[in-house]
Amino acid sequence: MDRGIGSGGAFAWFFQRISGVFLLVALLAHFWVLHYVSGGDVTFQIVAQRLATPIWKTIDLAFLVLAIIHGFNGFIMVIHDYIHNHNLRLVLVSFIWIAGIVLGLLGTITIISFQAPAGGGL
Amino acid sequence: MIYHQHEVVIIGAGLAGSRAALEVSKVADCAVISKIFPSRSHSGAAQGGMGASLGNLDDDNWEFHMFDTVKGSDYLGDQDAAEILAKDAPEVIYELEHLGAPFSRTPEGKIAQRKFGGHTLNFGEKPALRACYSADYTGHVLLHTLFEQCIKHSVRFYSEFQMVHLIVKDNVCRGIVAWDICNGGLHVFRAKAVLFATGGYGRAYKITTNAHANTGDGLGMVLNAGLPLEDMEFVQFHPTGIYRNGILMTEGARGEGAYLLNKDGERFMKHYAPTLMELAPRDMVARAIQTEINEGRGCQSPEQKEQGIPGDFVHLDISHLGEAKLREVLPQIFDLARNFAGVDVAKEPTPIQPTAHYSMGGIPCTTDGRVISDHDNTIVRGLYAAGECACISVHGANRLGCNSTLDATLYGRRTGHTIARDVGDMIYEELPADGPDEAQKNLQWFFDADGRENVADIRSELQDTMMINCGIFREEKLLTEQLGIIKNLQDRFGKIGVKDKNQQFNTEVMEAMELGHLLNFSEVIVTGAVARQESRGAHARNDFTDRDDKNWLKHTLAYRENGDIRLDFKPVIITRFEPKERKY
Amino acid sequence: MNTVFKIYRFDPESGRNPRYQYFEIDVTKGQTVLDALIEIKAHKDGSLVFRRSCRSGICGSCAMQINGLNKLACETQVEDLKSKTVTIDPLPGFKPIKDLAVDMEPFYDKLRAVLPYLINPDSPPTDKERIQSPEEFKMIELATSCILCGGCTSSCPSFWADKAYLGPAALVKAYRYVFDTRDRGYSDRSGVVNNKHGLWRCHTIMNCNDACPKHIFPTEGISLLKRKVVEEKY
Amino acid sequence: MHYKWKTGMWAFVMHRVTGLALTVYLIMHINVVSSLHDPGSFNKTMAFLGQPLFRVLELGLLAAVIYHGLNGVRVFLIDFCNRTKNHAAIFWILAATGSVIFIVGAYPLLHHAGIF
Repeated sequence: MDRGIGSGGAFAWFFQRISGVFLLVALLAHFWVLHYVSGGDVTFQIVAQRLATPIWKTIDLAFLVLAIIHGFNGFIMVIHDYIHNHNLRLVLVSFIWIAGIVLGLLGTITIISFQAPAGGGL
Repeated sequence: MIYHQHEVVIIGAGLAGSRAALEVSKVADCAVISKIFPSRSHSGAAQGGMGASLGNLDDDNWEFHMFDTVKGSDYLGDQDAAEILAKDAPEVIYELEHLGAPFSRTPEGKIAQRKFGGHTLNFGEKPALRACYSADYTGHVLLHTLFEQCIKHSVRFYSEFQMVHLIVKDNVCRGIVAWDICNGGLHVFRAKAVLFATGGYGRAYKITTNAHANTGDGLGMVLNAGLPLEDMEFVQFHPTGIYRNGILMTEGARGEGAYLLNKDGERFMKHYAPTLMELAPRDMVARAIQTEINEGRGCQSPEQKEQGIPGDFVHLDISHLGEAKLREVLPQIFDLARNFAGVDVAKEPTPIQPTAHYSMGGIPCTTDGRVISDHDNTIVRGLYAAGECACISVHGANRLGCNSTLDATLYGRRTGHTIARDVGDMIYEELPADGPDEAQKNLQWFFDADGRENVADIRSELQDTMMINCGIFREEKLLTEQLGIIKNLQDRFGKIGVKDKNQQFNTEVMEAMELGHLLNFSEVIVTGAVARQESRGAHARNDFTDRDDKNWLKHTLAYRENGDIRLDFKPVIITRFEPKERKY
Repeated sequence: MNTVFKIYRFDPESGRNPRYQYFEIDVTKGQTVLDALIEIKAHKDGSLVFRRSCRSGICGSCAMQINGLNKLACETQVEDLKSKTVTIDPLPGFKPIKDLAVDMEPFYDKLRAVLPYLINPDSPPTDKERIQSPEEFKMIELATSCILCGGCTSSCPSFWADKAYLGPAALVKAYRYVFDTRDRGYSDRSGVVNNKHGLWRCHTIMNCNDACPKHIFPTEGISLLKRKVVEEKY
Repeated sequence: MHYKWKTGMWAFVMHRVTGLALTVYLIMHINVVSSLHDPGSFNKTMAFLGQPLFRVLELGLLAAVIYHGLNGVRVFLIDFCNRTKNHAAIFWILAATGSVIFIVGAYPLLHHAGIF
């Protein structure tokens, strides 16, 4: 029987729970800010105002990165559950890793490179 | 036919078999054959405890234990065997603990001990705290601990192999033939030594605590091999089986303080055993319950009340201990009463009746576990026995509660030692040419059986009649009648039909085979009971109500010869305690 | 009360597999599913195969699927099922051998994999027990009542998806020894349980807890083991 | 293979399904947000997504987020607070809580969309 030692899932499991708690809190804040404080429609101006402050930038960045890892980690768990062909699993997991990294970079660049237009927007 | 060769073959994987296997596997190539998975063995159903004079909670010592065992046996037990049992018990318990067996603990972290029937301090003064336990799962945890140790030591198991034939020639055992239940086909196991640890035969009775697997196959096969069985007339009835299905309610319940009540709510045991009350030995309590029922003081179910029929059970009341305590010390009892009697033991009493439980008799053997073939203790070379199927005889005419798990483990270990010592000097004896063929022919007979008789019907008729005619109270007329019934059933057995002709997993053939053994040794039980004209321990005769040491302080040996039972006798070994009147 | 038993039949030596066969029997009060099966075997069809032994819920032979849930046949009263047709299947997820009997070998292999015995290199005290407090015993007491019936593992969707998954029964056994204060074998077992076919396939789906006839709640033990692994690692 | 579905099984399967759906949403979300570098196109996209159809889809998103988050709380309680025995009760308590949150969250969502 395949009992590959060391190929555990302890970190993935633990990360999923800890990041889950953070995401839950962050999500509530995200929703609150987006839909209550802003009063409805999401416009560039509102988002821009928020992203202009470094604290929000950091929070949003952490939120984004953790959400991506949490989601893609979940994907990998599903693959481990159902895909038992070693090669196929390798392909799928690699694909997910690459997709996750690309997506993370895209999001990170968006947030970090964001410069609020002079004068606080339009 | 597939041939195997193992130095030692052990039949049965209960406490005795697996404990012996652990011992033997240290020095020899050893295989364990079991008709069910090892962890399914019926040792696991033992609930209350395992006796040993650890003295963790009182001033106990092994002499008290030995005395109780001998007195409990109604002085029929061989005292050299009882001495070994009591002396070695603490060592065996500690060894189990060191192997990882989980025991309930005292506040200081030692093994907890509880009261059990017939176990006393100071030669009968007051109840002793002697039974080491793990809640009410004692047998279960011990069985699993030993099974797991066998896994650790890579013991070879042949699970779901039904033994069909014992090859003994010229008083030398040469091997066995077993049937692979799962795949079909016979396997011949050639061995230097064969150990029988096949357990009991409660299935000869309708109301029994025993598993469906406990059909005493080992005893049947020993009889077929021309060897004797000892003291088979002594059948223990456990006082507290759940009404109608006989499922065990541990004696540990009474050890923890349960009451037995008749229909008037009276603790009737005060009339039978004023000192020990509910904690008297099993034969006495079972007789007391049966007497209450027979004399019209049994409890009635609502239907019985309505129809004016006298009740046929009594109540076991443990509700005064409170739910929290009960869940802690007797969790399994909770589930059993709920699932099988619809009773919440924390609130109401459980209806109980005596139930066939244990076989004091069995394959005669020495205290080293060597099987003997006659009253001169002639040894059958290469054949050993331990556990309930063996009669060493520690338990004599009546076994005390919590001595059976001890007997099985202790004598399993001891016999294992013996085999380990012997096996180096032994050789693989020649297999007789006709041995395996005979087994094949016998098995084929079942596959070819095309008669009109139904196996299940014969079996239930045997169980019903054994219950009535050879139960707790016995008398000549009923016993002789029962002999006739068994003869008739044996004839009918010759005309059975088996519909399933498949090779794989043919449990219909298996059940038919088991029935053959049931019928054979039931005849031995009844024959012994007719002959023994006295009342001793579990054998209570209405026509001979007293113990008769002058004529009957001796073991019976029964042989099956040309289809009939021949009885022989063997003296009891008395070392320390002279027979006295037995009062509690 | 007449009850129909719809029973899964599988015969390796004949072609029509698998199929359901219907038996109608008169069930009396107090009769269990096992009693009914025995009655069917005795008087309706002797070739019906099922495992049974103690019939009091301690040997673990007669675990099977009854009306869609894994149970012990011996401790299930027909009356309590409250259905006119009782459907009986073998334990799901295991290979059927014949009728209701399934191949339990892979199940035992997993038990063996977790090293189900006390590991302690220190020699025990002579003529004495190792000391263990009642509270320490309580930690493992429930887990030691496991009867290896296989009901939990067979009810686990993670096991259905990954047949190499250790499953609740083996993990409960691992828990029983890892949390036994007398045991020193954690490092020997951690590789087996902290494994992609080990603890992390448990997604707290809870089928095992409902299936366990001994009310062991395997999930709780598995969660404690997961935390133990994380604590030891980080 | 068939097995009766009980609370734990539903909870698990729905957790998986919502989790996968949320991950897919996250991918699209990041794509949308990455248009922030061009204010014009961002506002155009947001206006497009402001249509009632998307508002209704957002309801589904809200439900998924609430379910996945709250069941995550349940999983956390099971794993770290030994709440295995109460898992079904916790499920139903959280289901009630989730429903309230959903109504509270859905109202402004629909209100702004002009549905009420």
